[in-house]
Amino acid sequence: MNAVPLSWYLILSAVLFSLGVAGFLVRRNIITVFMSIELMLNAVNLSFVTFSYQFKQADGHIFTFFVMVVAAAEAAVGLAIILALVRTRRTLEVDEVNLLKF
Amino acid sequence: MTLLNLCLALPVAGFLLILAIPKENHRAIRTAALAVSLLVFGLSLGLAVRFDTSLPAYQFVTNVPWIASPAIRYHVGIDGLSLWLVILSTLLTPVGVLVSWRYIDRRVKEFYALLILMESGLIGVFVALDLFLFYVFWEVSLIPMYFLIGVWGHERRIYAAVKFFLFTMAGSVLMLAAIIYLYTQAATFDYPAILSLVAEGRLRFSPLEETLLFLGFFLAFAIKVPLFPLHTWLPDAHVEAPTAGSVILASVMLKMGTYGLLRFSLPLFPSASREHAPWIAVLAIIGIIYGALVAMVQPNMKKLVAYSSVSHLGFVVLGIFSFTQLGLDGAVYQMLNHGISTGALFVLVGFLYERRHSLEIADYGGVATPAPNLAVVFMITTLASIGLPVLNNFVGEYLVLQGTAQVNFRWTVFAAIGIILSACYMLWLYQRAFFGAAPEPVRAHVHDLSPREWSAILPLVVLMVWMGTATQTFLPPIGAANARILEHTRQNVEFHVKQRPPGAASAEVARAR
Amino acid sequence: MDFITLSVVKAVILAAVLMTTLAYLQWVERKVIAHIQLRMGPSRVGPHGLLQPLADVIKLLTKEDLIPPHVNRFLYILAPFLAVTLALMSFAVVPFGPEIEIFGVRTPVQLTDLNIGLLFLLAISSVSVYGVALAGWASNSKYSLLGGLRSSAQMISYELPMAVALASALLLSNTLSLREIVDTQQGYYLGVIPKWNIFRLPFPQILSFVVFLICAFAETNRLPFDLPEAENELVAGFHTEYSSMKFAAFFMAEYANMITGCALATILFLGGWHPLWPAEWGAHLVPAAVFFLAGAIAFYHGAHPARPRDRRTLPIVAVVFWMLAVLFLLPEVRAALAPLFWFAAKTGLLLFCFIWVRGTLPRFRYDQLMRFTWKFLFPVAMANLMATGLVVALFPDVS
Amino acid sequence: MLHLWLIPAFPLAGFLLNGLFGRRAPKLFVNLVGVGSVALSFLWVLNTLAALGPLETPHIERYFTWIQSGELRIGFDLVADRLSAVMMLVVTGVGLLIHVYSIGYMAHESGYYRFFAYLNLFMFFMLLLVMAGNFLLLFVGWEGVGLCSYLLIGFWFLKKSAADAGKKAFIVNRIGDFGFSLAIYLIVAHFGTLDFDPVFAAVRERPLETDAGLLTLVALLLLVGATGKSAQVPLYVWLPDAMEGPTPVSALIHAATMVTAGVYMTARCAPIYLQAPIALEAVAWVGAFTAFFAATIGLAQHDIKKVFAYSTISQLGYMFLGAGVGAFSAGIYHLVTHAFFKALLFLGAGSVIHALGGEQDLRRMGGLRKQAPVTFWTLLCAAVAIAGVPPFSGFHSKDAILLAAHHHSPALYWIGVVTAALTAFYVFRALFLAFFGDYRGDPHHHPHESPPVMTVPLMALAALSLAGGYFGVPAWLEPMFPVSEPAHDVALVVVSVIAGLAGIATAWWFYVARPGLADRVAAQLGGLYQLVYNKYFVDEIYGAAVVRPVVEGSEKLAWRTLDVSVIDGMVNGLGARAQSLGDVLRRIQSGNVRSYAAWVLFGAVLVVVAFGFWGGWQ
Amino acid sequence: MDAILFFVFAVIAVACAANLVVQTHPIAGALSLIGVMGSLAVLYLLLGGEFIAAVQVIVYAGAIMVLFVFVIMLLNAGAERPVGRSVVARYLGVPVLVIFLGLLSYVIQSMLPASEAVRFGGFDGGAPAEVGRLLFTRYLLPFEVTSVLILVAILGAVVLGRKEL
Repeated sequence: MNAVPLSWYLILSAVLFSLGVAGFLVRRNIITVFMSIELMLNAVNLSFVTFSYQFKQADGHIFTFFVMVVAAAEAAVGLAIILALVRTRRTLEVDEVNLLKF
Repeated sequence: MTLLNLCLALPVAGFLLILAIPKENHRAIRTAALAVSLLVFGLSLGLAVRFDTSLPAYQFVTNVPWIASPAIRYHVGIDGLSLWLVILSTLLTPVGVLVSWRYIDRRVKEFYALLILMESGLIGVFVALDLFLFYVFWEVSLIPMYFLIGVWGHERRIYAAVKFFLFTMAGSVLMLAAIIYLYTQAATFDYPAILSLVAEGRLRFSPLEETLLFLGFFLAFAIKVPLFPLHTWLPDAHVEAPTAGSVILASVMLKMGTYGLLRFSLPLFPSASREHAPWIAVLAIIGIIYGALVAMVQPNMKKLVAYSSVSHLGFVVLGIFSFTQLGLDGAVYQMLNHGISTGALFVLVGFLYERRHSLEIADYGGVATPAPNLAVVFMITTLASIGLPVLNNFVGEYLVLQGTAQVNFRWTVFAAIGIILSACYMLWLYQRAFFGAAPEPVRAHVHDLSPREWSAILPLVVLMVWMGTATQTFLPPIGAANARILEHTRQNVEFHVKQRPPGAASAEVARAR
Repeated sequence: MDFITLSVVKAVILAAVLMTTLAYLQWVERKVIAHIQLRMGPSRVGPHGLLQPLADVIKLLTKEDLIPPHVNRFLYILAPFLAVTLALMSFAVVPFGPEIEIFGVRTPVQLTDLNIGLLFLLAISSVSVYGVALAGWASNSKYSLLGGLRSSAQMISYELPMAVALASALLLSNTLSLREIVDTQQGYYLGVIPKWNIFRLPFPQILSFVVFLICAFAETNRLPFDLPEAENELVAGFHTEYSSMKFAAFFMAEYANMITGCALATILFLGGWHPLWPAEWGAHLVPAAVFFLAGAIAFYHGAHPARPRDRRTLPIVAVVFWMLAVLFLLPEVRAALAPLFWFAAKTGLLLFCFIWVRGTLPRFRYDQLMRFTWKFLFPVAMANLMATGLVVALFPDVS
Repeated sequence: MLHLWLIPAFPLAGFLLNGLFGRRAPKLFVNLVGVGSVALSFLWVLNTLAALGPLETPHIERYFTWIQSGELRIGFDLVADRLSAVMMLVVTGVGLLIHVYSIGYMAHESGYYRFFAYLNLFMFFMLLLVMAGNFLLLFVGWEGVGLCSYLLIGFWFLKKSAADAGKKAFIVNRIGDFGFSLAIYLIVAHFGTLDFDPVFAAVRERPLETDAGLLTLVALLLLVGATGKSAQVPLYVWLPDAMEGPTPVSALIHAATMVTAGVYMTARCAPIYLQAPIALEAVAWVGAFTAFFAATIGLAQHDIKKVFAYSTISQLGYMFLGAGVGAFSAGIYHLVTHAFFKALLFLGAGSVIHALGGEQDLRRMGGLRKQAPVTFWTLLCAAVAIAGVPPFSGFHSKDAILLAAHHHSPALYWIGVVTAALTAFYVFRALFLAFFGDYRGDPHHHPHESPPVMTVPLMALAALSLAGGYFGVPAWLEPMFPVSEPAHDVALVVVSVIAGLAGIATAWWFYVARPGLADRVAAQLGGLYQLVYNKYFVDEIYGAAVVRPVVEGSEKLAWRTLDVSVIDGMVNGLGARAQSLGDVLRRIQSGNVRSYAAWVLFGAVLVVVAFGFWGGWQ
Repeated sequence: MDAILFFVFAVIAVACAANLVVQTHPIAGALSLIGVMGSLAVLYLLLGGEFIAAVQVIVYAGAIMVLFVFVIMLLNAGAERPVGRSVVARYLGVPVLVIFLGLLSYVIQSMLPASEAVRFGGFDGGAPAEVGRLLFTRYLLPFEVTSVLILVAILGAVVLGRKEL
């Protein structure tokens, strides 16, 4: 056995994604939550690249690239928001940031 | 670039121009808005000059693809029906600018920008010959008005603006649905193309389909008109809107509804139109009487005028659904008349508000003493509004009722009651506001018309007399256009008749004739 | 010899050479700085302090490995090794010379030739922030933390103009493989001006070279950008709390990074191992000449010793140099080693610049530092990139 | 082309000049323009009629198309035939006199220019009305005079009662116009045109409608219009209130010209009526009832102008009676003579009021015979004319009507006779109360005779009132209204004359010979007197039965209930329901992002599980 | 070799990801995530995505995660305080997750029953030149749009980062 089937990559991707979701649900630290999202994005990227391999087209890479760009933008803005949030609310707990909830 | 495209594009350019002016420079903004709107008005007069009544087709046509898929085209053109409505829009925009000159003192830039942008939307509605384009313009004109009311209105402006928006939206989404359905059937949004398909029988609807489509369009238009039970947004919107908003709303926007009925509902769905005409006419008549009755007891001037609009527009709808040349001509003429006279009323009420800062009739009284010119102009406008001969409304109302009488005399009887009532509420308003001794606040604050105000109102007054006496300036293009619309409704009905057993057909034809 | 064995052999050689170089680079630096400051520098341990690095290593190895309380132990230990590992990883892709045949094996003087070598280097350089940052954070000391923060911000900021400057050069070379980049710079204009990217038509990359160099200073936290370890503000910055071998690891990383940076500059802008002028003009004699000259100088100083023992040591050094010179006169050896010489010479020159600058320039203030990159370097690099791109697009055939 | 259009155009020009420039212009200018324009108009009428000669056929001038829609063309057509010729003469002639009179009467008013502008405008519309060549143009004039009436009644708009009266006049007229306009719609709907000649030609071709039919409906609707404009039962209520206007206005509009428009219109539409006997009968009975009814009210009024107002209503009733019994020419004849003597009565009353400084209450007058002799004598002329004393004008016209009425139905005749007696009584009652006995008014006020500018028109009108009976109007109108002339029954004439004289005598007995008797009689009559004195409470009944229900119904039912509560309530309720639904749904949308994520996850799990069970999408 | 690499880095990735979920301290999470990203980069290489692997390290590990670490350091974020979780979540969560993952794997596996084996070098379309060509031809507009997006993000971050919002 010196090669693994394509589907294993996809399964890995799914596992990583699920772990990301789990992290998103379980963690309360807003930064960790944010990182869980990044993990999900990464998992998706893996799927893209895998599909790209499957179809022998580079398009999946392009999409991964775009996802990265979006992630970068998201990180920049998101972390800026977190900074602003901590400045005003003095907490990183997502559950404590509930002013806009009913 | 036809003249018509110029009329459409110039306001947008003006909009951008105004956006480019620094917001502190109120004077420049106002001047720019006035200049642009006057320029557009001048151009639109060119439309009237170069319009050829004898030609049976749309004129100043531009027909280019806009969106490839779905096939949406930028197809615009005017006929006698749209011609005067376009000019009405372009006339009232400078008036709106003038009346807002001192009335609007905050967010001036945004106000004028929106006002000018709205002009484009309004013109667009009247000239669009592509259903989708029509819908786009329909919404484009809606949104600035929403802001005009919501931002520059009075105390309950948010409520009124939202109500206005929701009512109109509720109708227009149905229309959009109907338009899209039409597209799925006809594979085109192009109105003349669809019309010819319908006329040639290549596009056929089952009675249920046609009824639903008709109702989809009708509801959007009926809300905009507004027809009787759907009218309650109008008083609120008017009361809360700034003067220019009220003027445009009453004078032009309401016409979008009646225009739509005439342009789209009738020719596209002739059988359904005729089938539903009776209850629509009844609603229109209820609107006439009901609007007048309610107007009579309003303590607020703008509300009064708003309800009077409900009444007046009832005549228009009645005329449209009379399916007679006279009725249609009268309806269109009445649209213009209402635009002029009710627009003038709102302008004048705005003048009063600028002086006394109240819309309650009870706060006035004896205005004729300190402001005789204002009183005279108001009187003329009042008389026009109640349909005195020699002034404009009379002609429209007469033609509408005459057309109705040819179809159903009972309708005429009830509708004519509205004319009695119009005298009641308008004269009562006039008496309470202008006659009697002037109380102290009125004497202190109310002064006579300034040159700016004269320039805003005088054209309207002149038009009232002109349209009341020299109707042949306006009627021939309208008549020609209406004749074509009527022809369409007959063609279609006859086609449908052919598909049915002979017994039913003769009755149908008899009804159509 | 199969691929893996070859790689292992090459890696061992590289590691040995590199370690020595790193150790002696420090010695050179101390010496040069000392001379700039009119001192002697290390001179007690061995002749001219030549054994000083060895002594330092022994000292650092034998020092008590102190772990302060309240630190995050895992990260505290991880950080220096992360730093040094990453720094050394870079050398895996650096081509020191052309393909040579040695003991019957044809192989490039390079551990591996990735077709994305440059990207690899960039990736390593961008990840190398972590060492410093984590060290600063894990130490649980405010000086360290501030130093760590400063350094990560600084490194991220300077990475941008650096990458952009690299990209301009790439536009001319049109490949990401470092070896191929060097290959494209072969040849001479008019037979004399080398086709290095710094001189390359249609758009000589002098600006980006300067930008790259400045960024390299910042990336390695060297003066005048050594804010993270500004000793008069932060004691010693991110490595305040480190001692013994972990401390040494940071130093190794710093020097390794310096070398990487200089090597990269050489590869990208200075034509790698290609000689300064054509062989017809005697380029092949240059190494011998240089070593001969060095030997002569050493001999001269031996003859006129400043200290008594110089009389013994310097002639030995001179003899070594002369032997080297003779070695380079042998055609077979020269063919294999001349490119290495040129590469080392260029890199060494740049390294000297590093040291020179350290001895000359004062330190920036932190806000000046940031402003400099964002408001000056980055726009300049950007403009240069655009200009390059435009010119390359307009004159694709000129090169 | 005789330029008929100049006749209405002169007053219109006067209106525009005075209206636009009058405020700042000197009085002389206003006078010249105001009176001059009417004078020019009058002269042009004379000129035209002289040119037209006997007018065997109508002279029609078509100017421009006013409205053209489909087949229907409505032109600006003016017509001069025998009927309109009479009307033109009356309108411009009497109008001219009243204009002249107004110069004196209105001399001290602030809105002087406005008054003349309105009067000129009225002349324009009135002339348009009588010269119109089609129904719609007639309607234009019809509405226009209503407008002017409104403006002039409300001339003193600072007074609430004046403004109210103006409004009332307009609205009541509108109700009448409602009927008229419906008639127009019917005409067009069935005849396709509004020009008089084609319509009447078509009407004549239709069979006589013994049962109610189209023409009956048209005629009745026209009658509704006429009752509005000519103040007939049930729409007469505005006219007494209209006395709030300046007296010349009452004379010109509410006595001589405008209110007779209904009669004119009825006469104009005679072909229609003649085909619809039921409608004609209705006209007769409305006229007769109005004549009697208004006369009874006139008996008990104290305001001199109100007396004459009810008298006007009563006399208009006479004219309708005349028309209704088929004697259109008699009706028009009475219209003409009535214009003379009623204008005179009003102008005289105005003169009295002028003399007393604005006093209108008969109870505060008396003994003015000496202070204002010209007024007295001219008023006396008018009184004898209206009382039907031979050989003055009223006698001729009224007798013609009564004869025709008797010919038609004796009952109508007797009503007419009683009315004639009542008329004579109340007119002379007013005369006696004002001019005989002692002065009962403000002792500090000294009554004085009016200036010549007022008295000269009075004298002119007096002459006309006396001699008006010899103008031969019926003969002139003969070709238009061919009526079988009933035998000149002397007995009938004597009866009516005696009735008139009896009325005069009773008035003399009550108010000159035995002052105080009237009050005693009134007291004895009690309820009946109160009923008459309060005008049969008609205004109150209308108020309670029509106005209040409409206004309050509109306010409470239509607006507050239907509009605000039901429709808006439904709309707002819809909104509120949507909101409360949202309130419920919102609980799922807790705002907790991770709970959303959990839901998403849940959905995703479901999808995966579903795939697991059903094996994907192959 | 391919399989070994895959398993090594897949295990690292999963372990790091699990660590991210389990760790309460954000910096540990961040390092775990870096680990995941690094492993993924290697897997990308295996899948022929050279360019994307490098970018993965440069952008994700080198920029984004540095930003995270930076912020964590700046805020000196501490570990989460443990709160009473429901017993169900604590004891059922992991088994359910595992079962779900198993199911998921089964579904994927069953949907791609005969997927080809991944071999290093089996796909060479991920070279920078190829990716660049696509980016500047077929995906030019999205590419430009992302640049605008980045610009907007920069502005947003600058605005949000100001002292007083």
